[in-house]
Amino acid sequence: MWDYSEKVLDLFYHPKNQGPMDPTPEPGIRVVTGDVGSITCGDALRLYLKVEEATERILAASFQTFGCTSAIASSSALTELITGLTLDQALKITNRDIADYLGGLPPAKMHCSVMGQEALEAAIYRYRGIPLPVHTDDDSALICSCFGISESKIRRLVR
Amino acid sequence: MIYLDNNATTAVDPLVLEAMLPYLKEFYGNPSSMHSFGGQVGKALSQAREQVAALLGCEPSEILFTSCGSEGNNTAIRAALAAQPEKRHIITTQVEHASVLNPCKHLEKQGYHVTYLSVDEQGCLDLLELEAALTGDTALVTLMAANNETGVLFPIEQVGSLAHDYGAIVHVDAVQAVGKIPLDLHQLPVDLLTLSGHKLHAPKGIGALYVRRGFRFRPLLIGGHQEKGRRAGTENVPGIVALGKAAELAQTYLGDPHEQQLRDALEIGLLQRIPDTQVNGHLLHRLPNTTNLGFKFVEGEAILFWLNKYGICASSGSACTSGSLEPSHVLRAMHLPYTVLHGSIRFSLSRFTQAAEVERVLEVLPGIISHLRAISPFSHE
Amino acid sequence: MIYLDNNATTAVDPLVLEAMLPYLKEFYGNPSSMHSFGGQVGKALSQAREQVAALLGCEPSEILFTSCGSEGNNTAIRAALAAQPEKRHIITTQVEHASVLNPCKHLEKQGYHVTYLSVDEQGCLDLLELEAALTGDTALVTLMAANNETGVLFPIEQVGSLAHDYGAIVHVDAVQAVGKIPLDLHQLPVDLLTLSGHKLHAPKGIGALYVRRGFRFRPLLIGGHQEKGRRAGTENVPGIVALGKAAELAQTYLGDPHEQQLRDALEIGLLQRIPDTQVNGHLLHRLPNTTNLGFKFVEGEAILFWLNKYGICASSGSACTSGSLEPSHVLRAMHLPYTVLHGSIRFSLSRFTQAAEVERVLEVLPGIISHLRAISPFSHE
Ligand SMILES: Cc1ncc(COP(=O)(O)O)c(C=O)c1O
Ligand SMILES: Cc1ncc(COP(=O)(O)O)c(C=O)c1O
Ligand code: FES
Ligand code: FES
Repeated sequence: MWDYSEKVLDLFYHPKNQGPMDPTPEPGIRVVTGDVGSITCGDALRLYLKVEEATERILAASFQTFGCTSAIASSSALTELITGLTLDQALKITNRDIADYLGGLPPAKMHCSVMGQEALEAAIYRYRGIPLPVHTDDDSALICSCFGISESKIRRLVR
Repeated sequence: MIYLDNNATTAVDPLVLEAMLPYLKEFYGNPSSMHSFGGQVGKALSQAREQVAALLGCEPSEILFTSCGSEGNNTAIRAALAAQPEKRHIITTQVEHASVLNPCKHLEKQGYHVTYLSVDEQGCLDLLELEAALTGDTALVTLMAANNETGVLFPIEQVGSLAHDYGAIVHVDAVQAVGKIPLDLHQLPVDLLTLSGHKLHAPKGIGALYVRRGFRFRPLLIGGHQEKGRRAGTENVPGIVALGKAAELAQTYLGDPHEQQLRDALEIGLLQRIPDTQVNGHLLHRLPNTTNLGFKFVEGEAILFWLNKYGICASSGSACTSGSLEPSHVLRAMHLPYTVLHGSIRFSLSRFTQAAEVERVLEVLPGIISHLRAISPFSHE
Repeated sequence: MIYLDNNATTAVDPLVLEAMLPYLKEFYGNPSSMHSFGGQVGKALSQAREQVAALLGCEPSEILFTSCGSEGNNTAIRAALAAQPEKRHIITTQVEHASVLNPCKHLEKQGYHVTYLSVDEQGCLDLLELEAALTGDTALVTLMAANNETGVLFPIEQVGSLAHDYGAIVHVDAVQAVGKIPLDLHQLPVDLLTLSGHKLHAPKGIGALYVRRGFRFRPLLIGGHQEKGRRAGTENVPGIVALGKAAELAQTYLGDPHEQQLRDALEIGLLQRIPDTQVNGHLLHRLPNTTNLGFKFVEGEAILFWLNKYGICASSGSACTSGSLEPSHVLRAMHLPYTVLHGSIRFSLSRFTQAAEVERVLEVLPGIISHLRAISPFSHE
């Protein structure tokens, strides 16, 4: 049994900001999504950001996650962490910050918080129209032990 | 607490505890000792050996006691290879327990050639594939009687006969089968068979290995003369007495429809209440106590944590790989779709499971799955 | 019943039983499982590991649990050889337990060269002989901390230092020493150390192996991830909890002079009352609970049967070789005269031994010996 912190369990059982975001356009506001992972590797996260165009401030964030306890808690934690930040500020959030916010994660579960950081990056890059940086296989091996080299390829194909 | 994880381990039956307690208290003698205090303990061992033999339909002298199923499997594999040292081929399946698969992988490094038989989407073997793999060089066919994750049964009798035709030794990992389905070693073409006490309401730390009479056995643990020189180490007397009693009790419960009725009620109830759900494993060739259900679009650990909140114990994958992050090798071998692979949960019942417990799962699980699906990015696609 | 056979096995301390019972009853979860019912069992294992580590003066992570001393010894010997596979020489002694000697004999058949160090008439090692035997090819020095038959202690610290000077791995069979004399693995130059629960008032079926941090360990039992991959098999939770408690208790009794006082009273009392009697083994370098006495001109089994008639349990030779008719290999290695060899009896005490029990032996044994001598053809020569 994983030794999860109270905060992880709390956000897992009572996630904040769960579910898709209403895409109806509002003036001066854009909704973007960032996707990482796939059902193949057992975890995936879709992050929704509601951004005020004038200030590049994140007015709201929500998530949908397919994954384990810590993946769900990390996603929820991420949405709490970034709400109110500008995109530049949000880009500085790392998976460490997410893990710290959660009161720590078991070492074998650290990669579940990386997904949050990646999805955030993906959403912001999409907002700015920048192509997503390609993660090398070395990176993904570091990121998650269940993403073997071949699986990270599958993952990109599926994506 | 609602315990539906009996394939991981079982509660010690109170009658088993009662039988073993005197050997944790006043009868602590060493059965090898030269005094009647030790001697009376030796008699308890003989009785336990008879009880286990009776459950398996073999001779007491064909039973040796081990410390667990993993020791039994490791020992059996080594003994089989030592008995036919010139042969270099092993046949097993892709869905064995780690205590068979890992020794096999290890042996590959030592120059053995290992065939891992595939299974179909229902977890069943193809006997033609087995027959094609068998050669005169096959030292050992080792396979499980029942799968720990899906409960799927392998056709031991046919496999054993085929293997014997080619002169191979047959080892069966019956850790999940013993006590749940009848086994008759008088009839079965099996040379070695493993069981583990804690899967049949004996405590952890005791197991047994059946070694067919006349088999040229080579021990794994060498030292003193215990177990007729087949397993060194002072005997775990309380554990052995407990295993004997557990075997006796298991025999009286064999054929009792209780477990299967509840399992079926659970399975059908969940299938009815939760859409996009499937049973993993063959519906008929299966242990009566096990159901493995795939809930699409959600992840197993998340389901388990929710169940845990309601005091319900179940499992995803086998207990000893759940520390790792990989989806179950058993379900992968069955080529289940990814949507199912990560969201499969095993419920395993015992004779102590009650109807009200099954009811409770039927009450809470639908809500858990729909909650998790609501936050999953896939279920809406 | 007067139990003076504690080197064969010991009674489970009632406090140990009390500590383990919940794990034979309500806390039956599998520590590998993904529910808090299993998780809480995992915490009990951690505590037990700390308790055992505290007794030995090592880190909890350096302890792995086994099923008995024999498994520990077998595992340690294999692991040591696997860590230095190019070396082909083993050093041990002539007086080791069968679970060390038999693996060594077995390895000789596999091309290893084994030196069996001799002992003198007091059962002591000659360090010069050890030094002469050590070479750069010596993979392993395996020896016992305390002899099970005589209680004689080997100088582990000096042996370990010498062996390390030559790059050999040091394994100590401390099955008889742990709990009876202090051991501090922070200080001792030892890589692997075996203990067995049932010798220190834990039940049969549980043991532990110390593996020095950083040692490249190779497991004997392979399979699941239990014990960090160092010993496959569902953990014997009640046994482990019991061993932890037993270790904790042993620590509180270490240094208590009770056992040694009674042992000395027994030994001196018998020497005074029975002529032609000698102590086998060094008088000082010895476990505090053991005395091995040679009664000339009579035969050990006959003495034991008489003692048994009076409800007194003792032993001749070690428990697991006493089924054989050979005189003890330990006493033979000490080159004891034949008159003594066959008539030697081991009394081994515990913290539960009472003065009145010793008194009773002093009362009945002189009569037994003189009766047997009266019918012996040798005593009149
Ligand atoms: C010195 C020594 N080593 C090893 C053992 C083996 O221990 P076990 O019987 O627990 O396997 C014993 C006791 O039988 C012993 O006295
Ligand atoms: C099929 C199968 N074989 C072997 C084992 C190993 O048994 P043990 O945990 O007693 O070593 C298990 C259970 O863990 C099992 O389910
Ligand atoms: S998302 Fe947590 S294990 Fe992969
Ligand atoms: S006289 Fe009986 S064993 Fe030798």
